[in-house]
Amino acid sequence: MTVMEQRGAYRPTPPPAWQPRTDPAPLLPDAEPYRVLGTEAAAKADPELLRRLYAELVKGRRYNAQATALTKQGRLAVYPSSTGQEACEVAAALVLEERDWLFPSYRDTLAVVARGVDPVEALTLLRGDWHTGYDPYEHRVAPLSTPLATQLPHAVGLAHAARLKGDDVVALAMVGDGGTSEGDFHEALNFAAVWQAPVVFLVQNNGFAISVPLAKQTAAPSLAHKAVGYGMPGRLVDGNDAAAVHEVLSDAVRHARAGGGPTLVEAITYRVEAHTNADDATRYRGDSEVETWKQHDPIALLERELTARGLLDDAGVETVRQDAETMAADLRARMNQDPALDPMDLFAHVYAEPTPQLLEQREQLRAELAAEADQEGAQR
Amino acid sequence: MTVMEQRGAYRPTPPPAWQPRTDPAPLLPDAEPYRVLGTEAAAKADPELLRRLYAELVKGRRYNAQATALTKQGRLAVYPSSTGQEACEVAAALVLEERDWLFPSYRDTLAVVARGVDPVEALTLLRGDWHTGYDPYEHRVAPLSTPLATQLPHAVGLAHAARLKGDDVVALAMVGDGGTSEGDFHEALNFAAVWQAPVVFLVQNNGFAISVPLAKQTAAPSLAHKAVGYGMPGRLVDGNDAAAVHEVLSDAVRHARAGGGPTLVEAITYRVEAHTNADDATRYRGDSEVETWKQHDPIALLERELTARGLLDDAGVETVRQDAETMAADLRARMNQDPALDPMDLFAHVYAEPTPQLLEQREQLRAELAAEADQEGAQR
Amino acid sequence: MTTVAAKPATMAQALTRAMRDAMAADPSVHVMGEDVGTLGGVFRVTDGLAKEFGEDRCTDTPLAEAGILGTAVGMAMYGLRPVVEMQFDAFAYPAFEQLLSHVAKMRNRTRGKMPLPLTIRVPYGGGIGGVEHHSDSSEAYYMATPGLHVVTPATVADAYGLLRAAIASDDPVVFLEPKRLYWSKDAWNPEEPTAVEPIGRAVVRRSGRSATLITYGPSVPVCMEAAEAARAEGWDLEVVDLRSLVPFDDETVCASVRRTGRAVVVHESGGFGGPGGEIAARVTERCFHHLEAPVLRVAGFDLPYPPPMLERHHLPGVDRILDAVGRLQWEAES
Amino acid sequence: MTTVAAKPATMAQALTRAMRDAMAADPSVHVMGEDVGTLGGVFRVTDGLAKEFGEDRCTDTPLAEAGILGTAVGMAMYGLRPVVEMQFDAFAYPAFEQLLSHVAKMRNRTRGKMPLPLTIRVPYGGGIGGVEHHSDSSEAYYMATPGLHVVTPATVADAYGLLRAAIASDDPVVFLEPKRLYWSKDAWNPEEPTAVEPIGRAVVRRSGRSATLITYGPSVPVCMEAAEAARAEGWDLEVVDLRSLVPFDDETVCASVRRTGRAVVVHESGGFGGPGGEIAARVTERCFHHLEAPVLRVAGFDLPYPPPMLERHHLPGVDRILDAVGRLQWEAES
Ligand SMILES: Cc1ncc(C[n+]2csc(CCOP(=O)(O)OP(=O)(O)O)c2C)c(N)n1
Ligand SMILES: Cc1ncc(C[n+]2csc(CCOP(=O)(O)OP(=O)(O)O)c2C)c(N)n1
Ligand SMILES: [Mg+2]
Ligand SMILES: [Mg+2]
Repeated sequence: MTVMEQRGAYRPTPPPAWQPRTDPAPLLPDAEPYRVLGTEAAAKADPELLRRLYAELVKGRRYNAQATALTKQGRLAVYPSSTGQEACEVAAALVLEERDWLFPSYRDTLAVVARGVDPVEALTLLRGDWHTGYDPYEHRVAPLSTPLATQLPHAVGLAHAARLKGDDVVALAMVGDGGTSEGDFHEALNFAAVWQAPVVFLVQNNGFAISVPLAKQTAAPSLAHKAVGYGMPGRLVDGNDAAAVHEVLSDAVRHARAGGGPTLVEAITYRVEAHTNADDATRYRGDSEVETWKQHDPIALLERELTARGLLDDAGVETVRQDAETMAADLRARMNQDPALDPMDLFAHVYAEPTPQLLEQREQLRAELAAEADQEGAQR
Repeated sequence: MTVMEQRGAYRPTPPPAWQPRTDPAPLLPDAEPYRVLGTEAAAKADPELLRRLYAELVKGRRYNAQATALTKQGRLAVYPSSTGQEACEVAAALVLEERDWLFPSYRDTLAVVARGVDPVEALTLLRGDWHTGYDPYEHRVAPLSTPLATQLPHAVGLAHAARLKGDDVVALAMVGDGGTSEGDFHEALNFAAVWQAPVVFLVQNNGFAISVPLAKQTAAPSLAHKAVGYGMPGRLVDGNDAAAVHEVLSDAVRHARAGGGPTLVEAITYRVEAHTNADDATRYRGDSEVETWKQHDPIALLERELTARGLLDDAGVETVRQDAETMAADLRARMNQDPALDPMDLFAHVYAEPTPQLLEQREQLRAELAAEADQEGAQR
Repeated sequence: MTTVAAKPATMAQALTRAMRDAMAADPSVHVMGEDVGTLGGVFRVTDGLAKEFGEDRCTDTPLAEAGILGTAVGMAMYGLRPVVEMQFDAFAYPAFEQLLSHVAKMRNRTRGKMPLPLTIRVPYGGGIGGVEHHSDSSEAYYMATPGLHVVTPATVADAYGLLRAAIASDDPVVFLEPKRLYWSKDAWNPEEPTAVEPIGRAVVRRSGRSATLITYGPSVPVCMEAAEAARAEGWDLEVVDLRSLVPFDDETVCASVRRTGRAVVVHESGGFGGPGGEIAARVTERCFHHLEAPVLRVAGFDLPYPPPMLERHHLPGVDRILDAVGRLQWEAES
Repeated sequence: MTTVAAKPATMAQALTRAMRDAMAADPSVHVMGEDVGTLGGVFRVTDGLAKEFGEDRCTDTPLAEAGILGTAVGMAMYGLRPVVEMQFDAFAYPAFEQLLSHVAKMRNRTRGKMPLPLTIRVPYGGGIGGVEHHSDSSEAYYMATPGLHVVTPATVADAYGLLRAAIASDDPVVFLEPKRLYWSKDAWNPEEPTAVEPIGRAVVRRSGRSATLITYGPSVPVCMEAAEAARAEGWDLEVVDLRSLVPFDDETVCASVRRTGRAVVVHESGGFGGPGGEIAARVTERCFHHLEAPVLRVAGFDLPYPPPMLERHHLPGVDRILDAVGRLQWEAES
């Protein structure tokens, strides 16, 4: 039986015999976002996992701070920080197996790094020496996607292709609340459901698309409610609760891997910093809202849990902090080196073989650079 | 208070205080498509309305047959028949007030004609003498839209504009089951819900997008279930039950006019004929399915009801039939006349004023036509 | 074993055969689009493929062009070679963001790590009596997008050979199929089309000494006809069929123009901002001192594609081509 | 009453002022797009409009470009004059189907009954150190689409005057705003910009006798600089700023070229299939016998827009322009 045939042979039937294709009830998200930390469910959480999450969260926040600092020093063109959203970023990377694929949105550098991509290569795009700085096949991480939601159909196609080839691969695709308004979001989710592709869609609802608040983006009860319209389950999770995000995403990945098809997960979180270093968030939101959310900080939440259960003491906190500092120092040092750049690279990867026209243009640039070098030499 | 302010000032709140923006329960469609004919609800239906619907249905079917016949005679380039779907076509036109707007999809010539557009002008596009054959402002009918789902955002924008101007206008937009997969469908419904625009979306689910059956188009419980993901009510209706479609659409129009925002209505129906006269439906579906649906014919359903209630006798049927024949004869006669065509029209409506380049091109064509005429004259 | 005719007679059949042979030779080739499976496409170009290779290899997609191209990108990322059908030229527009921002750029963005071996088949052009949005000539958009190959056959043999090459290419190829030639049988190359035709080479369809007609796709037969008709006027016209708009074969084109000293570019697409501007400009840059007259253009008018009953006034025909040839300043000759 | 500076100094401020004045003069003018309201746009070009005219007149839309343009079409159908902002050039691509199939064609489709008075503002071009998808020059796509006007200012005064004209136009206008000139102050026209500038007229920015530089938008200041530098080489260059790509001002351009006998087209957009081909071709068609050399083009390379650290190699600069001028076969002079 082919993948396509598995979908069954549904045909429209006249209304007397009408019945929904699938029972909508199980597809609807719960009324409340799923939470683990601070609830009874926390007791069942794996201590090792919680400790790992904690270390990654702290490192992630430090990475964000370091990257933002690098923009001030002119070492990065721009940086969209995910501070406050580290639980989503880290969990998204950690729930995947080696063979799985991650499809990040432009804000998801943390997830990319948590998946194993070199922290400097992950910043190439934002430093400006090239576009995608890493080999997508090395860690199975698609390029950070700037055009919003356009990476979602890629994730669906890749997952579908893997399934066609009989490979046991899941794709996890990330998108923001704003990105859910794009047509590509709709088309991707629909294809995924029709093909029963092994994809997990993670929407980080951080309340804003640059300056535009959620109320101007959607009138839906929740973004997770969109799932029912595609015939896939929608799940709502507290996006600042790393244990909860990890559990919900793990379930969805397992479901997809088992052939159960896609899931839409909405994580409720908050963008604590401005859209990017270049943005001024005071133009569109007040401090008190930010303060409220800081009371629900993902690192603090997890730290509280770990401390209460005796899984973390001051020394443990300090070790984690130190590790993060080491990472930051290394990042700083490496980012302070100028990248080696070859302008001839411009022509190298437009096509497998440069066209005759590009060869001409390459020679033109080569001659110009030689002339420039001569002039500089002469001036010395 | 401005229209925009009416949306309220929803801000994301941390999960402990999380609550859905709207209660999803009332947005979900009923499990069964709504029906009137053959149920107790039929007794409450207005006899005049039922008779009017009946007459329009019969006329509509005759129109479809006549138009298809005209393709065989080369008088139409192509015709997508809506036979079997007349209940939706007619009801969509009849629920609107004069001041309202209809946004038809390419298959909806019947709705356009039922709204009052000249039957020949409605066929201009398909005859090929021009594109849109009618003045959209005369009956407030947007051009028949060939690129699928692209007319939906237009309906939203127009309805929103009317509301901004304080006008009491509703827009009703039609789309097929296939069209719901397009990104424009998604974006239009989202804008409509966020703006609370007075729009009604009517999806005619006729089981196929050309050859592609619904099962390859969506995995949703129903297309009406998509509504909840936008925060608008979804309604499911038996699309072959003219009284039911009329009632559900009327409710939605009333709701929109009262400021209640948009509704998504899915009408379950069936395309009894091939996609167009040029299509061969036997390549993708069997006769038995078509036969099943013919047992649930919109005209027969309504006729049964009217007859049972003594609202229609043989003479009444005959009168309606005669009226339809008169319409068809008139259509035939007028369509058999060649339209008057002026090639110079090509340049008339590209811009308000032709560009200098178009003026040059117009002169070129004028000269060519003159030369052609000379030559023809010389040959005589 | 095969449900496809062994000896293709029409361009449509040659295209079907090209996909069939590619699918048989390489299991990573997948065909996808609206109605391409059970129906075999609205032009029947994918006829029989789903039957022979199964629905997983020739797939009816949901009705969403950005979704089709976007998922095809993902499939290509995983090593497949998707062959995507856009049902009509104008219905490729919803997929333009995927095309411009991803398909054309992915190799470049990833420094060559993630090439996208994708073929995008687009039936294009008019002359078939189609209603609005069914007859656009959209090649200018594709040509202006670096990273895409843009190919268009004018003969049955090229339809086969170029489509095989497109599918085999490691780069994305926009494969423009002239709708009105789908049912054309080859007048000048009737043998069974089994040769792969490398992308990027123009061909001289007819040799001549007086002037060069530079053309492609649906206008090639029109130019051949014009060249025949021109004999009566004493002109011996050369016809160059570009076949590939990107990469552009400057060599073949310029060799011809240098020989003849005069050229007219002919295409159906609108003139302003259309392919002819590029072609005329680059020929002039390269052959200026060989030119007896400016390179002229015969193109569609600068307007939305006209309704069926008026399209003949829009499309470049033999007379309009001969008029242009007549304006190539022959007085300089004497 | 006004929150906008009375005397605009930068191009961005002139654009703001143009919208403000248009909104004050005509209640049917509505501004819409992503972040245009509370934030005033990512380039602050709509700064203060929501405050002055309310959210119903200057509206933050959901994040969906086809939806933005599509709903604007509907609003225009009902008699409003929407001014749509696309946040960056590459983010207009999702709206291309609406643009190509409806915006450009609606007047034509309805025989003039349903014109669409729409302005689509698109910040375009590079030179601002933007990451990928933030620096595209997409004008070739718009030029190849009959039914659209395509306008782009290069000075503060034109930014005001042309945007007023665009908003007042009964036809859709794609209004291309050169990103890197947003913060430019006018060197040669500093007075308060309150004059409406009719669409369709090029202007000679600098008179000269040796050769004509034909350019527009972000390349105008570069050409002015090149013209200054050329004096050292003994060339007296004329600079024509097209301002309007559609309609094209053949008269002004050709008058200049006939005077100088030599021309170089300069733009940042990729060369192949870019605007320069059309411009060079039409100038050559019209001025062939006045030309001492082929019309040359200096353009961006034929590649996806490069990353920030390499963009200077891609962008046409003074040296590359002077090189081209040097290749205009001056030996013929003597
Ligand atoms: C197609 C597209 N349109 C517009 C933009 C410009 N833009 C960049 S980020 C952004 C807001 C994104 O909001 P959201 O999806 O919620 O993600 P977040 O920034 O909150 O992570 C916008 C409009 C873009 N990158 N792509
Ligand atoms: C954007 C776009 N893509 C493709 C097409 C070609 N096409 C015309 S009708 C059709 C099927 C439409 O199916 P559906 O929406 O269910 O409407 P129905 O034909 O059943 O009325 C297709 C694919 C089109 N018109 N527009
Ligand atoms: Mg967000
Ligand atoms: Mg249908």
